[in-house]
Amino acid sequence: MNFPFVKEAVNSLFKKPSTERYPFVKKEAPLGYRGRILFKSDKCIGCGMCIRVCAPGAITKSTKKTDDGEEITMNFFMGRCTFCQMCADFCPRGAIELTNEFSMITEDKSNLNVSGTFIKKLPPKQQAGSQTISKQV
Amino acid sequence: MLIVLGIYTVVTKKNLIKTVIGLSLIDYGVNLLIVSVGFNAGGSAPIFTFNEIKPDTFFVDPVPQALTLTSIVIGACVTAMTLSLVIKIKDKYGTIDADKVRRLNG
Amino acid sequence: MFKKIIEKSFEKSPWLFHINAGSCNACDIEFVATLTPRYDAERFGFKLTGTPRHADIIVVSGPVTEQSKDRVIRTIAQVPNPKVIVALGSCPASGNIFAGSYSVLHTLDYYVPVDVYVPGCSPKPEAIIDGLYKAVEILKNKRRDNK
Amino acid sequence: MLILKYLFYIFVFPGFLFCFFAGLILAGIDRKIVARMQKRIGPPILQPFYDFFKLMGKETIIPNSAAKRTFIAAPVAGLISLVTISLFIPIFKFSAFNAVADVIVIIYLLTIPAVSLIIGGSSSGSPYAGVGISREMVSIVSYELPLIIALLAVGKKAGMAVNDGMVTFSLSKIVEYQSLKGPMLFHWSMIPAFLAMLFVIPCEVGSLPFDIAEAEVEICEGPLVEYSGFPLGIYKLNYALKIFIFSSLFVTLFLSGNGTGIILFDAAIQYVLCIIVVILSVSLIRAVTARLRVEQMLKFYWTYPTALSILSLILVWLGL
Amino acid sequence: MMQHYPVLSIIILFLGAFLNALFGGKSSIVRNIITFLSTGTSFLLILLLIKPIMLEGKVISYWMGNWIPVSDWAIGIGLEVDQLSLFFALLVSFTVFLSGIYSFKYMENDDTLDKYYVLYLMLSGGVMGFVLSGDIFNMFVMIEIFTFAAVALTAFRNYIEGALEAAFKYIVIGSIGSSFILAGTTLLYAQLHTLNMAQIAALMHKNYTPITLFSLGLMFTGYAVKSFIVPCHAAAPDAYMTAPSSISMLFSGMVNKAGVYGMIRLLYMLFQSINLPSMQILIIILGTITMFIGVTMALIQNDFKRLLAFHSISQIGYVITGIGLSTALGITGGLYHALNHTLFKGLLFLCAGAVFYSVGTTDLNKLGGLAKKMPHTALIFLIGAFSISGLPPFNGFVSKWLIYQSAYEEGFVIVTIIALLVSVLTLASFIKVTQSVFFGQLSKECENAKEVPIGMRIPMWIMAFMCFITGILPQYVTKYLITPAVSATLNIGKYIDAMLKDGYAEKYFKETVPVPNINYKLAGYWRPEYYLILFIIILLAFTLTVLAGGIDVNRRSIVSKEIEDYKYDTFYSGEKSEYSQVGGADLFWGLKYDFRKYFNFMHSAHSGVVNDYTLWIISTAAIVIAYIFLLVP
Repeated sequence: MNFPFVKEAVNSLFKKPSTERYPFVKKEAPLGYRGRILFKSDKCIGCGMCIRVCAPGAITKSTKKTDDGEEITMNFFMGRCTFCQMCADFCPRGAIELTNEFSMITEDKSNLNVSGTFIKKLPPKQQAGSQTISKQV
Repeated sequence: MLIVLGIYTVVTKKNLIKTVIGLSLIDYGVNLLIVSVGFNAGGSAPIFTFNEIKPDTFFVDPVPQALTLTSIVIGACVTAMTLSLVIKIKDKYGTIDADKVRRLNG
Repeated sequence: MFKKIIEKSFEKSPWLFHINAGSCNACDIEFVATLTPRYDAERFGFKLTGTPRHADIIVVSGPVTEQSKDRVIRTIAQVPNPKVIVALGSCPASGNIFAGSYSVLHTLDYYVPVDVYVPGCSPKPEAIIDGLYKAVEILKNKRRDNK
Repeated sequence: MLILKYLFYIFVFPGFLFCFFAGLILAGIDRKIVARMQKRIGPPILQPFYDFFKLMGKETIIPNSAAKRTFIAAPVAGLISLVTISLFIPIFKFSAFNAVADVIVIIYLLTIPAVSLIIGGSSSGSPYAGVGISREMVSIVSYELPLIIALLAVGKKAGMAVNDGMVTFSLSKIVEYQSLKGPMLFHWSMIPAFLAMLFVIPCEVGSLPFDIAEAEVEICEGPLVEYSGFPLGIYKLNYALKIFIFSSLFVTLFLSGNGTGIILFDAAIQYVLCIIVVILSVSLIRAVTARLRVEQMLKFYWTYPTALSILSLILVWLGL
Repeated sequence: MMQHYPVLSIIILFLGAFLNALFGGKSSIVRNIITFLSTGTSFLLILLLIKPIMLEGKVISYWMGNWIPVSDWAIGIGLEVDQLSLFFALLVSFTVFLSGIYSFKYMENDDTLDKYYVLYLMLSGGVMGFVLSGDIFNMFVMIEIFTFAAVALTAFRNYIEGALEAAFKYIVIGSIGSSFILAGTTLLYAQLHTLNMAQIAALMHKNYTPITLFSLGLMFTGYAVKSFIVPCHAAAPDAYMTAPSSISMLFSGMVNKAGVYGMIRLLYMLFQSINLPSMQILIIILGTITMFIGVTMALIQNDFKRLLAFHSISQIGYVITGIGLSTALGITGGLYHALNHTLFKGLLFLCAGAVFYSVGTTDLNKLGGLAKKMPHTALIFLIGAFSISGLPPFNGFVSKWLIYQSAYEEGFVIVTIIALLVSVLTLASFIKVTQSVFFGQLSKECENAKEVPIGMRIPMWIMAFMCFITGILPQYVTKYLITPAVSATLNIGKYIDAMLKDGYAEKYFKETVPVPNINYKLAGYWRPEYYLILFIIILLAFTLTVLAGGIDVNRRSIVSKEIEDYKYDTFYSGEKSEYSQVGGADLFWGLKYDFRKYFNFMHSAHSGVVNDYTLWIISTAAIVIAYIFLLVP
């Protein structure tokens, strides 16, 4: 009938408790922590590599025709993301970067979306001769 | 003696009717005991009419005899009751062996 | 005066009840980790209870699979009023990687009005504590407005 | 005038209010000490107050399979009996009612809160409550035996000296004895009974190693499954009161003597002693051990503490 | 006129039986009136007797067929009513009266009812006669009458599965017991040539011949069989279980009390040997064993009435222990417990009858959740259960307390510990019954259970009220009822003088008969103001609940249908709340697991075979006689 941790319990009674007083003392996440996604829309070329690679399919791309090219918005839905950083690794241009901000508490789901839009200028099209190019090759 | 014999039958015999017989044996044994208690040697039967009481007649003690009368009646009723119960048990349980009639235990 | 004490005490002693609606248990471990000595949630009065009847804040983790759907609804219905529902992790919010599967048809807010989302595929204990903190505020003004 | 005096007794001093605050603060201290033993900060001391008032504010749900009247009446019955016990326990020679033999009254009054928990649980009609009840009943049976023997031993010891060799069941006589000959603890024949009673406290109060009846994990709060809002608040209050009352009973039995004259100081000293007793027996064991199975508890209680208390009974019997 | 009350009360009962036999067959109303009248008048007569006997302490003696004792030698059969026999007579007539009312409704769907009422009145007349008679052979005849009636009534509902078998066992054991008593009586007669109790007591003073000791042993076993003390208790649970509840209430209320009365008369009156320590120890050992085995057997039962039967055996163990202590306090405790036992056990059997009446089965595993369908019976049952396990405001507490006190003061520490433990186990087994019968889930059989008709509920309410009263006002009950009875048991001089003529006792007792001092302070009795305070607390608590309960209850808003219909289901951790009742056999797993060897042994010991039971009785008789011869002189 031995009580296992009596000695340890009693002397821990006199030591200072080891809890971190979190909400009152802000705490930085460790260095390589995969937190909220930061999308640098200027670097992105809209190749959709991250969409194909994202397991939960948290990234959606929507394009809108505008006069001087396509306006592409990439939307990263944090509610669906597993923070696996695959998209950041596969992005050829390094447009996606996961910061170490971990507390994304929200009341409504909408402000979980990280999105960025950029205009992608299409190369100038020769209106009539487009078919001819293909024949030359 | 009779009482001991009666007790023996009740305890050992499995057949319910034999137990009933054992019971009545006990009863008769006790009745004999009662009668024998009242005996004092040489007394005559305590039946007399008022006028001819002779002062010196020596009577057997009448009281136990009265007791035996009632206890014989009781003995008879007990046997009658138990036998009727045994008949009912027979047609209900189909057997009168004490071992089988033991649904109520625990 | 009596009402004021009750008001204040709502904020000080919220009781939690955890429902695992098919989660991969990553969030469950993190959630329980908040009660360990390091991230002690008990200092705010949080206490894990065994039955929905005792709870104020219900924490749901995991995509609401078809099997656990009606159980989640029934348990949440059995919690007495001023109650707050917290969606722990990204699964209840969106079904995460299980979204397309045959058993996950809708997310949690389709069945039950969710108050607080704590996203993160197994959010950090600090994040959970933040979430619970917000849930307590919601609980307080829920208590005030239907009083 | 007498009525007023008694009303004061019931509601204020040894009665409801005093016990209410003392019990809840004691429960708070207990939770804080356990937390500190596990090196975490632990809830504020007033946490039980917050819990109680929050539960008052919450809505009361009465499930449709419950017998409505008994469902609400059960916790209140427990509360009443706890308050009446507190009137009987003398605090250093001062006691509201010094009935002649109140040890047996207390033994029976102590079973009423447990019975009220059981009746409440069974009236809620849930299968979890059914299992919780049978465990609660087994725990009552298991801790009752050592408790009785220890009380008899103390009664006999006090009776030897104080009322001419006959056994005494009255607490005031026990206190009187201790004031003459110093606290019961220092007579070495009483040490086993003291230890036995120390073991009994966690089970009587229902704290961790023996709280099988309200095991949150397995049968979610046992009898209290269907309770919410106000009746649950009363049950939590009963839990806290039980800690206070049982420990103050323990103090009167083993550690009391002739305290200072003024009631307030006596009450304070008694309360400090209660805290020490509670920390020693309830918190320490709670922080360290895990939950036992039902029949392990029964086996434990009917071997070690019973043997201890029988030992002390024999010692007392031989007139030591 | 008062002289004739005792005889009248017995005759009326037998007359009722006779009339019922004649006119009963016609219609139930005639039957009910006859029964009601006869039981009512006999109860009234006994009540009228209280004033003279209890208060002024007079002892009424009545010679049947005025065979006045000739030259101070009792010839005829004397009827003797002193405080003790009146106390028991009161118990008897009270239970008979109530059970009569109860059985009007309870038995209505049974056939051949007139036979039932004839036997019923025979039973009550027999016990009344037994309690009041002052002549040992007359007591034997009365025993035979009420055993007969009891056996016939056990077999009354012969379609119940074990009724016949139980009746057969009961009659075999009963008649063996009564042959023992008969043998003992005759031996006594052989020695002293008189049957009148008072005279025997006077003649027997201090001069014990071996034969009288032998007859003491025989009669002691005989009465032990009659009051179902453990070694010879086997027939009781079967008989209780199969008899209709109104009859099993009579069993537990009267029949074993009659056995106890016989025991008291035997030990205190005829053989003043009780104050020999060795005899005392025998009785206390028997009492404690009865207590313990009765309760432990009750724990593992799963039939409602059988459980109650084992409980009444264990409570009789309490009464016997109380009486065995032979101190004034001990006997008060014993008698008080006898009174309480009749009250709450009768109540519990009535509840069992009500459950049987409305649901049709008394098997604990099948019942469940009756509190919702039968609120009255549930409430009454709770009162009964609390008072039997001795919780303070009810009456069991007071009498058990007295017994503990006196046992501990006499130095029998083990007895007190076992008694306290037994009272906790009683509480345990009654919690088991409450949970599996009244609370918990509503089982299939109980769907159509409806509340019991008024006719049955009135006696239950009266009993419950009496339980509460005797619990709350112990001083008054003891002052008027119990103390005179105790003084009567201890100081038999008065009994003898009244029976024959004054000064008779002194002639035989060399010294004056010591009147025992009954001025023991009733230890720790609650002073009246406690009750005032108790009521105030309850009032406070009640207002508290209504006030706080009120605030929240009306605030319960009904939200949308779809979510809300689950709100009031019991919590099944999400599952649909299907039927799963926890009750009956599967309660107290811990206890049963720990003591399974003991419980299995006990289970097999009650083998149900007639021969084993008789073997037990014979062995107890042998042990008792051997004990008396070895130790007493």
